[in-house]
Amino acid sequence: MTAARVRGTALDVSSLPTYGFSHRSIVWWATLGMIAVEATVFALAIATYFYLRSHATTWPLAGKPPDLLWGTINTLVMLGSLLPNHLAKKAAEKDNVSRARLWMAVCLAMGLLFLVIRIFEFRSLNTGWDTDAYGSIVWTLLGLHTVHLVTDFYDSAVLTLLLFIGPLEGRHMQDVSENAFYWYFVVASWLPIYLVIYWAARLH
Amino acid sequence: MRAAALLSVLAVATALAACEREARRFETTVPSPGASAPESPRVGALQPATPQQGGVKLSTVSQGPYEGNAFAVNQGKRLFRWYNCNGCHAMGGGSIGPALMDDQWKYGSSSSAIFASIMQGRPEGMPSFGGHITDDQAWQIVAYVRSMSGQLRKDVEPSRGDTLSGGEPEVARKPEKPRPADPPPQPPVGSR
Amino acid sequence: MKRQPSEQEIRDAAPRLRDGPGPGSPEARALDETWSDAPGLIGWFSAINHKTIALRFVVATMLFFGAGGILAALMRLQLARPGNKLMGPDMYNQVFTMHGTTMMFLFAVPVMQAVAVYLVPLMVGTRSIAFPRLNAYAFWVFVFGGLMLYAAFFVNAGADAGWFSYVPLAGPDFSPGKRVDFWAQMITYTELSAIVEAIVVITTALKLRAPGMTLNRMPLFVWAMLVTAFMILFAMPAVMLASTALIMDRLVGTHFYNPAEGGDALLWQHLFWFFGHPEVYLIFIPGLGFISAIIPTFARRPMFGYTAMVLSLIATAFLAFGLWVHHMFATNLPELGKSFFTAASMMIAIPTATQIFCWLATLWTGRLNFKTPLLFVLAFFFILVLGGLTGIILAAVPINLQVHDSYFVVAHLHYVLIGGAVFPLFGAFYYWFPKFTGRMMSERLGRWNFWLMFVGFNVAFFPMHLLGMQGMPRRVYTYQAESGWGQMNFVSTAGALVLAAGVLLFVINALRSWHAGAAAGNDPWGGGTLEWAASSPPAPCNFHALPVVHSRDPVWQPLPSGPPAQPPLPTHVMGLTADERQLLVTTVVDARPDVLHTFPRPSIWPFACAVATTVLFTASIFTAWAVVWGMVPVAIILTLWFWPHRHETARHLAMERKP
Amino acid sequence: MFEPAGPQAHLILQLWHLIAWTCAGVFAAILLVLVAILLRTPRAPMPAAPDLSTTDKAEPGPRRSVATAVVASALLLLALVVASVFTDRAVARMSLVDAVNIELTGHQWWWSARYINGPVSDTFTTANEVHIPVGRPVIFTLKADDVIHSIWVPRLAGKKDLIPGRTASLQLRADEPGVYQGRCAEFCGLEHAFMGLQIVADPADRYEAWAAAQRRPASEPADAQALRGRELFLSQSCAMCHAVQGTTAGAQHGPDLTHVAGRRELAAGTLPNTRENLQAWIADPQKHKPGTNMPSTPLSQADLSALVTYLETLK
Repeated sequence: MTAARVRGTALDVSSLPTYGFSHRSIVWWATLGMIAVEATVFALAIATYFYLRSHATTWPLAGKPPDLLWGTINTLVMLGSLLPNHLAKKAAEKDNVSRARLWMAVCLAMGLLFLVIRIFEFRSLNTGWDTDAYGSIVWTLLGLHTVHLVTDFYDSAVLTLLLFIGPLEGRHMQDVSENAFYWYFVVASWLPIYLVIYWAARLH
Repeated sequence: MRAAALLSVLAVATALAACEREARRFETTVPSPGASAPESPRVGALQPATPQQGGVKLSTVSQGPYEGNAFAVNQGKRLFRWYNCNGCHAMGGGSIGPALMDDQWKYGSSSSAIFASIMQGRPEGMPSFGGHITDDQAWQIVAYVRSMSGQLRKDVEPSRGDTLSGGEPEVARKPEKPRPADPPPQPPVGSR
Repeated sequence: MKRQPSEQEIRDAAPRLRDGPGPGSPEARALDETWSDAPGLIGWFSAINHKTIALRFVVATMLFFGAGGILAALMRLQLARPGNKLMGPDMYNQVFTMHGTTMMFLFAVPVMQAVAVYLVPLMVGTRSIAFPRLNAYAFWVFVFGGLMLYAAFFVNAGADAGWFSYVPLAGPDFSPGKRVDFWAQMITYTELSAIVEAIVVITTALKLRAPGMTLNRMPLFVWAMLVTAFMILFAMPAVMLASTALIMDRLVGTHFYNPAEGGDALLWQHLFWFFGHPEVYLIFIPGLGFISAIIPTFARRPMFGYTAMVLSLIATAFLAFGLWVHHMFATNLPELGKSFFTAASMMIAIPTATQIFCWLATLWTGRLNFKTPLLFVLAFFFILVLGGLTGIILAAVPINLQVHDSYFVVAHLHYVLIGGAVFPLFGAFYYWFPKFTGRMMSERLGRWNFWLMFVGFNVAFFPMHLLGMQGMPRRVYTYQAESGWGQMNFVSTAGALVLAAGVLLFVINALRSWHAGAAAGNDPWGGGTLEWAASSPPAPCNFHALPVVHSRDPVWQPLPSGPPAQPPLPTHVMGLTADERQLLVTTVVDARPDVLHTFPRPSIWPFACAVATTVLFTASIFTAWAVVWGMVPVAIILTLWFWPHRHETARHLAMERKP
Repeated sequence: MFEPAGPQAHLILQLWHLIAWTCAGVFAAILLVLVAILLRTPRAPMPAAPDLSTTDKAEPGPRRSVATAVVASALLLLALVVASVFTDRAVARMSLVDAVNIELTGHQWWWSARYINGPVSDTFTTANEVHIPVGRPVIFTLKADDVIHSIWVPRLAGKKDLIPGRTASLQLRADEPGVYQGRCAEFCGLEHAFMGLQIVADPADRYEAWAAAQRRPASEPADAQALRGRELFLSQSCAMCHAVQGTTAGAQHGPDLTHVAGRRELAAGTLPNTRENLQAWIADPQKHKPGTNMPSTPLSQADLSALVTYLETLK
């Protein structure tokens, strides 16, 4: 029985669960708050991109748009990472530690892959951050997203390490679930940024 | 105990350096380091405005007064623009005149040597600015010129201007180790 | 090494006591001990109890308020007569920039959050703020950010481009040195702190409310702080992006604001005011919350128009994001745009007016207990209303173009911010001081304090309206005798000194009363919200038994009106572990008991992490690489912060119930 | 702003009267209610039990009053919005027939004004003192050389920003002759306080005479002292930043001095233009305007006197 019961004039809550997934968890709400903040930053950065573009006669201001190859590959890799991410989340919510370990490890491997590809993405931007305002905003957009990749990669790595060696409790399954929730956001926020960086510079 | 003393000395030194870096000096009654010097002849054949007769006073000190002052260095950067130094030195990269952001110094890289180059002028086109700009302004320009090859502290050197980007801003450049210019004088194209 | 705790360890770690019995019981003593912060120096830096942190936070923000006030007094002295030589332009520019920056970023927003950190958990009937360690971290980051800004000021590197730091003046070409870098990085600190606090408050208000406190029973102050917190989430990112772009322009040579390379000076203004205007409201809305808490208590009746009040708060928050351009009317905008922003700027008066009318109705139909907190609230009606009306005048584009950037605006913004936030805040201090300290503040000094502040304020700022209309621009370090502004400036300075005397009297009153005030008891004013059910000052755990709520004013009305129900309705919660920091998580809308959450114990890691963050932020003013190497200690500390201890896991496993 | 001298300032003042008096009425009403509350509401002797009779009950009386007040304020606000929008349009729709075109550039901390009317040869430049003809509209094209400035002449019109990298325009008209004090309204650095601009509205004939005089290059100095002064001007640091048309001095970093002696003030409103002030200014500008970009020129007393004599001839 996991509900509160009335005993006399008291409400006995001792039988409630000690953790819960999704919106039942306070950590989920904190994650949602961070997502709101970061989504706003991304949205404003994209707005800045179009604001600067609206003042320019040519766009990119100088040079050519970014090369598509690496960015597109990375988009596919990131979309692909949603599967192990989803499976890790499901495993955690079913309290299946070994599967959670497995899929988190796969996620991490893919994370490493797109961090490496990200280096090539920077190189294929065809502009420098100090070349002109176009270069500045493109580097900032890609940089902002990279910061999210790096921090989330590090978070996931620590969590995975904990799954393998640490003292574990049920609540860590909640952490895995929330980590996956955040990962959805990092991937989802990439799609508009990808379109802006790689395609907005080509379409006129 | 000794460590604490050392730390506090370090802290005071940092604070003083910070104060100096940020100071805006408007009073102009401070005697110029060059005031008491004897007159030296002008070297440059040109002068930036109606020519003056007579020589110029050079510095008796080797270190300019503004090398730790970010505001003055930035003023120097503005004057460098205003007095059209770019016309020959092209943002420090050099064209008609030699490059100023490289490691080669035909007439010396010290503050006093640069001060002398500006005030006396130099053969092959460098005008003699002595008497046309104040010593104070000259020292500001000297400090800025030295920042172009990274000779000043990083926290003092200017960053990009609100102008067309002329490559890396001064503060981002690697400090060059000054040396005499390669003999024979190279054709003044490019740098390094 | 075996990391997972053994069965035996888990059995040994099982909790012994569960809460429920009231004060005096062993369970209550265990609770007090569990929720206390550790003694000693390390314990002091490890403290995470929300009341401890909140009081430190309030004191810190009030110290910054004092510093900002001294700067204001210096400015007023400089302007007391034409051609004064107390300060030159260089010093004056630093002083006015530091004043604005301090008041906006180091006082007005954080002090409201600090009070919220104290009161929100008490008002919603729980034992802690959500994420107490994160809360402590936010506090330390804030303190270090403020100290860094002032340390810079004392070595002549005080920001000098205005609290709004317009580019290109604040850009690399026109603000050499590190002054503006310190300013921009201070934004990062306070930003981080404010966002963390906002998340903490949102989670507390939505998930930690006492059972039965449905959303439409939540106290209006908590509503105000919830709305404020949401505004912070969406407003602060704009200034974060703007200041990051500024610091990158200055340090690594990006071209966001360089028109020669495709950048734009107005980009800064758009981003800054997209934050800056909501900023005004996120200073002002907590003030409204204070008033909504004070008025019912001193009118001896529940608030009239609760629903209208809540909807007004939400409407204000939405509209606040739609009028940033009214700070930029002079920048050559299309006419249609200007009309839109005029309309939006005027319409935001409607929700505020609605609240004012509801308060007046509450006062009209109540019986007044005339004490100092109420005096400050009544002053609000005078000052804020005047400020709001000059705001309406300013919203009209043609008039705005006349008085924009003149002393008229200085007068307006001080009427709004001091009337809308500082007077209610001082009222709030008088109101809750007994709760914070267990002692009453002196009424006699309180009245002197009030009248000095009220008279001083109006004498100081009313003449500025006229100065502005006569053509005196803002941010000038001096003016000429021929302008004829001397007399009114002199009067204004005199008023400012009276105002300062009033604030000083407050400090004296607070310090005296803290030691020697009359004992307060739990509920000296007869308030209706839950904080008055706790002892004064509250026990470390706030409530020995968490309340169950059946009305909007649970202290006034512990059970629903009408005949007693059969079986009797529950009045309190039992069954939480007393020797762990366990608390009850409820559902968002209906506040039904849902999950038990166990909070961590006090820890030095938040403080350590704040130190590492400070190193990272401050060093990055001097080298961009600090962003990279500075992350290493931060990451290590965060990992240690997160990593569970085996004994801790054992205790958690002993209590664990899977969902 | 209370003594309008142009059509726009007039319109703004009218709007001001409308809005300010409406607001004053609202303010008075709220204060009245507050006073009434203080007078009529009973005091609660403490400890007084709260009055809970209104819980879960509608209060039709107060509700009606509050609703009425909210609707009334919304209607008032709507009226003010309409008035504001129409005034704004009227201000912007001023007739521009036969306008004078002036390009006004803001610098740290002074103004340069280029009159661009008629053929290119008629273009001339002046600084810090702008003459306009009474009754004719003026179109200022606004630019900034360094940071953002803002032009504000309260008796003529509202303000407009001068933003680097952008061009804006401000139209105004003076209907009475006179000297209208203007200034920079946007914080622009150290000497923001001393960035004055005088708009001098002259009757048509005087304006034309003034403009014709401005178009002429500087006249040849008549006496030896002035001649010596000119030589100093051209060979010392003055010529590095200032221009005097008709001489070799053509730099644009400081105010154009071709007709400096005809102006009322020095250094953008810092000092009245007298011989003593001019001399004191050149000897030590930083004393009068700390931070200004003009350095103090080391000159002997005799040289300084000669230089000032020369500048005094530049009428």
